[in-house]
Amino acid sequence: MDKKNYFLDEKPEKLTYGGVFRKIDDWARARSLWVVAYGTGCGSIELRPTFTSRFDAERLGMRMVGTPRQADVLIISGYLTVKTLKRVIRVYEQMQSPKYVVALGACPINGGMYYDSYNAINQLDLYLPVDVWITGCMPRPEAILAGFKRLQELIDSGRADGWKKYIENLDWYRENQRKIIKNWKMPNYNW
Amino acid sequence: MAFFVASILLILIGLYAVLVKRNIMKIVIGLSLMDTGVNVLIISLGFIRGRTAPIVNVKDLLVNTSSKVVDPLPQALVLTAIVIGVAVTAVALSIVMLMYSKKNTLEIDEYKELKW
Amino acid sequence: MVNPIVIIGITLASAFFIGILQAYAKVWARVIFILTLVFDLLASGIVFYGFLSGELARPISVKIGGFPPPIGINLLVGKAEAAMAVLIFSVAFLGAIHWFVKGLPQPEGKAMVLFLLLSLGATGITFTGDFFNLFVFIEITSIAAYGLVASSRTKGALEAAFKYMVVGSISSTFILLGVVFLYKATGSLNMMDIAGKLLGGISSAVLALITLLILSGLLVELEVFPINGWALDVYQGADPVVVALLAGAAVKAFYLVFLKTAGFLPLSSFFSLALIFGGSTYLAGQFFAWRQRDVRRLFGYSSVAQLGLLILAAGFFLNSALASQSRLMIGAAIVLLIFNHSFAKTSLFLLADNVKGSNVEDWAGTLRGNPLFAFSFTSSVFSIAGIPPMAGFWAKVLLIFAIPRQYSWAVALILIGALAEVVYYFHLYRVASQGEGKEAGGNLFSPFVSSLLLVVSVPMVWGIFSRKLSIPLNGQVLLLLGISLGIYLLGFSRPLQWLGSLATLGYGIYVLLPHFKPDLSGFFLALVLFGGGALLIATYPGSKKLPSTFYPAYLVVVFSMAGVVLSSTWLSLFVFWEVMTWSSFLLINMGEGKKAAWLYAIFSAAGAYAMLGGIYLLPSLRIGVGKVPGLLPAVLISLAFLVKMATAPLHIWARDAYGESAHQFTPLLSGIMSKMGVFGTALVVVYILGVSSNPVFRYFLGWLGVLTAFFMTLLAVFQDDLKKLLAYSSVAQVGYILLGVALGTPLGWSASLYHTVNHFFFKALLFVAAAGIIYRVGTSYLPQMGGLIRRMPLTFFATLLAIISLAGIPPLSGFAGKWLLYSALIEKGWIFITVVAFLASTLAFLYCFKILHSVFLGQLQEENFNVKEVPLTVALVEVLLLLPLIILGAFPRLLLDPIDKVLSSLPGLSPAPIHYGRVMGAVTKLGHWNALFLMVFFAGSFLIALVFFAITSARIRKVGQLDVGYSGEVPRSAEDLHFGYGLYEHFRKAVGWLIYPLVTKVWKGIYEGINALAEMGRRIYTGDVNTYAAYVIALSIIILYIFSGVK
Amino acid sequence: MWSKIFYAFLTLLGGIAYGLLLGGISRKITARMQNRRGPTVWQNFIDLWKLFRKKTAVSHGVMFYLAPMFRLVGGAGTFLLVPIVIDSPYLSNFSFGGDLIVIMYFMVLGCLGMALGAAESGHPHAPIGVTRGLSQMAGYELPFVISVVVLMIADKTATVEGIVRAQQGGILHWHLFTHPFAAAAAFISLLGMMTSYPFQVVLAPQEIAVGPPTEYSSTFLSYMFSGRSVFAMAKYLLFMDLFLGGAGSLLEAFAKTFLVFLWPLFITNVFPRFRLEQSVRFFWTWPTFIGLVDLLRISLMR
Repeated sequence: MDKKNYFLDEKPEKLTYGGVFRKIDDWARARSLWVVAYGTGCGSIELRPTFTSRFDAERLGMRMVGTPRQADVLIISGYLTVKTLKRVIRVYEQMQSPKYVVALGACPINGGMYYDSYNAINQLDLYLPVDVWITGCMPRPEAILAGFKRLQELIDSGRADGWKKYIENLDWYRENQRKIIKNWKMPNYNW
Repeated sequence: MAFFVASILLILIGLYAVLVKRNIMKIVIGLSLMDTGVNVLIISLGFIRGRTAPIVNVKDLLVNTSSKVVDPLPQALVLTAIVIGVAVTAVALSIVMLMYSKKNTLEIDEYKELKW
Repeated sequence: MVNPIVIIGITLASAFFIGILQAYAKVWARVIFILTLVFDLLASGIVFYGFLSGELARPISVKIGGFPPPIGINLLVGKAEAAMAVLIFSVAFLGAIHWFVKGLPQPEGKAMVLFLLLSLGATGITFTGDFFNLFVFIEITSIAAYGLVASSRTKGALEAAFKYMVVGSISSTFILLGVVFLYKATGSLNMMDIAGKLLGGISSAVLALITLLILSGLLVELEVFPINGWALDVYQGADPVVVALLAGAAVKAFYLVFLKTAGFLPLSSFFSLALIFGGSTYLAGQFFAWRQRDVRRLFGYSSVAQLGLLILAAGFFLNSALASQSRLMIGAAIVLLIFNHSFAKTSLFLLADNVKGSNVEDWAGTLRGNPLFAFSFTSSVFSIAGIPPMAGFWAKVLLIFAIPRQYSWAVALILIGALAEVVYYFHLYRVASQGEGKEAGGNLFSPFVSSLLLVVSVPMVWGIFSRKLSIPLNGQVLLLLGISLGIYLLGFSRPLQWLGSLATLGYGIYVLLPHFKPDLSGFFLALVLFGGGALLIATYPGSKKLPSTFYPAYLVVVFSMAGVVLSSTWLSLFVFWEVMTWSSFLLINMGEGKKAAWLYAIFSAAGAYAMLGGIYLLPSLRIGVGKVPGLLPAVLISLAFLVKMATAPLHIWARDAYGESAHQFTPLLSGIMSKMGVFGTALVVVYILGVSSNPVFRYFLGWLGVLTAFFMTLLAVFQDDLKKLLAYSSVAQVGYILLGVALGTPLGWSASLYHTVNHFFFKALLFVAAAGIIYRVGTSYLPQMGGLIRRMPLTFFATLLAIISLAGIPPLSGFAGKWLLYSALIEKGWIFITVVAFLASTLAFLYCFKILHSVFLGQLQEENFNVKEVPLTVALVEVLLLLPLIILGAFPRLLLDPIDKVLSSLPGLSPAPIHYGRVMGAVTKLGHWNALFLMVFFAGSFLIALVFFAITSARIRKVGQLDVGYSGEVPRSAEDLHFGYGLYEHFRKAVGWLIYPLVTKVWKGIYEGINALAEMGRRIYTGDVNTYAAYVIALSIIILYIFSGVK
Repeated sequence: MWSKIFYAFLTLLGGIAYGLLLGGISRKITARMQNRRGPTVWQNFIDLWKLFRKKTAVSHGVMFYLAPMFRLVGGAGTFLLVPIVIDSPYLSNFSFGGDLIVIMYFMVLGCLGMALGAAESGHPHAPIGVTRGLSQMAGYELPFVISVVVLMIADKTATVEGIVRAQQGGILHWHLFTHPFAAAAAFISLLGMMTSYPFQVVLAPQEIAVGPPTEYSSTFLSYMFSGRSVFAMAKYLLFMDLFLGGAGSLLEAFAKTFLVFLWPLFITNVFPRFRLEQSVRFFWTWPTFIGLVDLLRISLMR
């Protein structure tokens, strides 16, 4: 026996979206958004007030979870570097579908004030399917809540399907990712 | 009585040497002294005042011998004991010789390796 | 018929000739030397045979020099004297052979002459009927001995010879004085004559004084404490052959004289003299040896102790106030002791000659790969330590049971000394048997022959003495034991041995079939035989690495357990118990444990000797109801069983013995052998304590049981070695069983017996699985395993079921025991014990998880990638053992009904008060429990849930073992991710103080305290001639003052 | 018999639902105490549905796969073994299956299964959480056992029905009042059982994610979720039966379990957290001493 079973080297299957319960599913998914507690950048400082007493995101049915396995939402909270991108990809791929990505602040959109840094990722949706962009540097908790409200609407209406696109276009995403991450050192497919 | 006292004195002197002296040769001499003391004691035990030596070569000793001579048995015993004593002393001295050849000393303190 | 004088004459003559011949024809000198010894041996043998066959009815009296006995010197040869001569010449012959093989000391002619003279002197001492002649022979012996000791001419030898000579001279001075005074007092030197005159009534006070003079000379030669320093020096310094001849033969001749002379003393003063000197010499020898690091001196201490025992026995033997039956028994014991000690010591000293270096540590590994050496050493050590089947065992038993009740302190003394003996002998044994195999010298003929003599004598001795003591040893079991030993002959091929063992066990089951009755013995017999058989199957893998004695020893353990449970008297139980203990000792010693087997030996021996003491105190040897006064016998007897159950605070042997014994043996040790303790305790409770009487003692036992369970569980939680963890767990579970037995109610007993069987199933399964795992993985250290479920699914499943059973979680069989036990406890009202028991069983979950997690779950480590499922035989046994777990889980009555029958066969007990209903299941006054329902419910709803899940679940993908959420990182290796080390470190912070090794420290303290005392004690042997001489003088004066009765 | 099974099934669903609802209520109350609005009381239902209907899941092996079933069945079994309304043919469920001792051991089955599954995931947080949970269990089991033994000795029965019957005849016959010390010990150990603050270090979301179920996702998690809520219900019911005089009707059962439910909730919201060794030490001292008072009383009065 070899080391093969360290990682499952198998491409994720395409997922169908439908079924009898689709309406209820979407309704429930929208109202039960579990956010993976993972701060990629400076913006995660804004998440604390968002989730605690002052702004109380829990009233939207959201809560933080400590493990990607149980999470629905990945928040990219600020600028991404090559180093973080790798981690972000792995976290995202370890989340179970349906899953959503919310990009926080200017940096994921165009690099923000670090646009010319050798190490910053300028455009996130080349690498991960983003469902909601929240602009600002940094967006205040109110803005974040508004963004989540928007995400809920999208899910409710069945339009937040970044997770589907990601699997469908996995090769394209991978190609982009590998351009940035020179030493990949990850399994081909993260589970 | 004098024999008794003398023999016991001899034994005690020998014993003193064995118990106190730190020189191997002196200990062996002590043993020899003890041996002699015991021999004298045995002889004196068999001695009966007024009787003669149990050598039956005189005519008048042939009759009624047992009332005229001293007890012959202790003498016979002592004869054997003397021989044994000589043998022991010989063996002892040879052992002492060998010991001296090993360590070049006769001090008993040097021969205390086997203990406990 | 050979005239005894011929022996002496020929020997003397050839000694003379050798002295002359060796200068001219060395070879002829040697030939004459050996021929003389052979002749002597044959001649004395013929005389002895004459006495045995009845051809000679009366002692031979040989007159010398033509004078009839009272006046002339005569030899007086009876049965004892002839036997002694045979003994002396056999030892001399063996020693001579050894000398020839290894090379004689130079100059060899002198050595041969002295050697002949020494054996001649010893024979003369034995034969002579005349006191002065005795003195002469003593001197011949002594001078020859001084010379022989010095003959190797090393520093030590010379020093020893000198000391010997000084002390010996003083002693012979005493003897000579005594002889002469004797002559003066009685007018005779003939022993028979004096004895006759004594009867005629000569003033006894003076005679006693004189005799004491002779005796104090003899006591020097008999090496009594504290005037035996010279002897130890001789044993340490002299040529082993000489030592063998001295310790094995010459001293025994002195002992015979001692016996003869003792009759001249008033009875009471001889009796107390023998008891005081015998006892103190015995104890001093046994305990001083603890600190001894020089092996030959160690043997010396042991010899001294054995002589002490002989002197002690002599005190009883010559005590005419004792019943003649007991005196006969003691006489037999003395004969056995002499025989046993002579040959065993000869063998040991000659073996010591084969080992380079004199320290205990130099013996390391000598038993490995040297079968002859191992055989000789083992049988000799077993003989001396009085371990069955050797003759020394019967000597001890005979001696003890012949001692009348008012001297029970002497019995205690003998047993304590025997225990001390086990401590140092088995320390040596353990050092010798472990470590790297080491080349020992090849000069093994003589030790082998002498130990062969010991072994060959075994069947005869057993035959005679088991009848003499009227111990009904089960013949079938003995036969099976014999067959088991025969398995050794198949040692050239392990598979054949394995198959042979299985066949033997099958035959054993067939033979013992009539004993499977619904009573306590039948119950345990079934457990022993079927359990032992099942576990035997799993021993095959890896058995090639085991010595070929493994299978015989294994079978002996099994069949001796059968013997234990089938015993009808306590003494036969003891015999089989000892066989079981020591054969299992051998098995444990086959593991890699450093101290395990030694500790096991000490504790087992302590228990066994306590049991022997307890049996000694019993009014009747039969196992049956009878009034037993006092608690002491029960306490003493149960000590042995508590040791075997490893009940705290007697548990400290268990961890290492279980953990480090051969993996193939541990299941038997834990699953069945510990249950022998249960069996024994059950016997004690039913037949000695009484089920309903002695509530305080039983309450105490209950606390012992539950505290054992609690603390051992706690220790298991923090244990990182798989087998040691299981060991603690096993001990803890047996603690529960003890608790149930202590309850003494039908419900409690029912719980205990149920748990006994069930514990066998799951713990044997766990140990078998552990053996398989260790066989495959190569370590038993838990943090190095993990993730093996991916490689050993069957073993995981089996272990899981066993663990669920162990934890007592309902649908499996383990819960029944728990439920019964708690019901019994609450019914009895032992509240506090109940609470602790509950808590302990909760703690058990901690280590249960630890086993499963550390071995099977978590990450599979890289070095275990190529691990395969356990071998087929192991897997087979796993399946065999897990089936009952499930079946009993649903139908506990399959076991509870037979248990009810067993209970109703016992006096004072009745079937457990459980009523069985269809809906409520088992109902007691207290509660109810429906096993079948729970099983069906659990299995059914589990299946339903599973099916529902399979239908409704999301798309499930089985991922790789490193595909875990790891903060976005990619784990580099399985090692990084596995949490195996220090699993319960946080818990240790909370309760760590509870597992402070107090008990271990106390035992260690006791051991070290005794060591310190022994160290202090043995300092009296200063090695200084003056001191030794002073001791002799002082002691003689004391003896003369105290025992003569002269004021 | 089939009707009994059917009713048991219904009760089980009811139990799960009530458990989920109580969970929602507790989230709501906690939020209110923190000056927030909080989610709706139905939030747990929504979460459960979402998890149940997720699209993908990962499995780490057989034991991992089976563990949620263990958890659910273990919880459900415990729940069904405890009579809700005694003497009611249906609402006493399967209490004929065993007495209090059986229940106490059956409780472990689900936990054990879950622990094994979690451990198979190979995530280090899982065994950390499990060992913490087990250690804490060793802690709170002592006071709990003391009080249970007190009750069993006092009522001379080990069946839950028997204990409930012994409390009939007015509120003052409740064991809460007849054996106040035992009850206090048991209720303190209930805090440990529910892993509420200050004994919450087992799950410790901030350090070890959520402890044992770190790797569980989707449908697996939904099973665990429901198993957990029914298990909590079983504990509430058990405490109701042991100390609050049981229930004569379904309504009473609702009310009394709600009372039991409030106790850990009130504590959990106002306390910080013990480290594990602190909580074990705490359990083995204060509640144990308190329980021992009644144990001594019982043993002296007997």
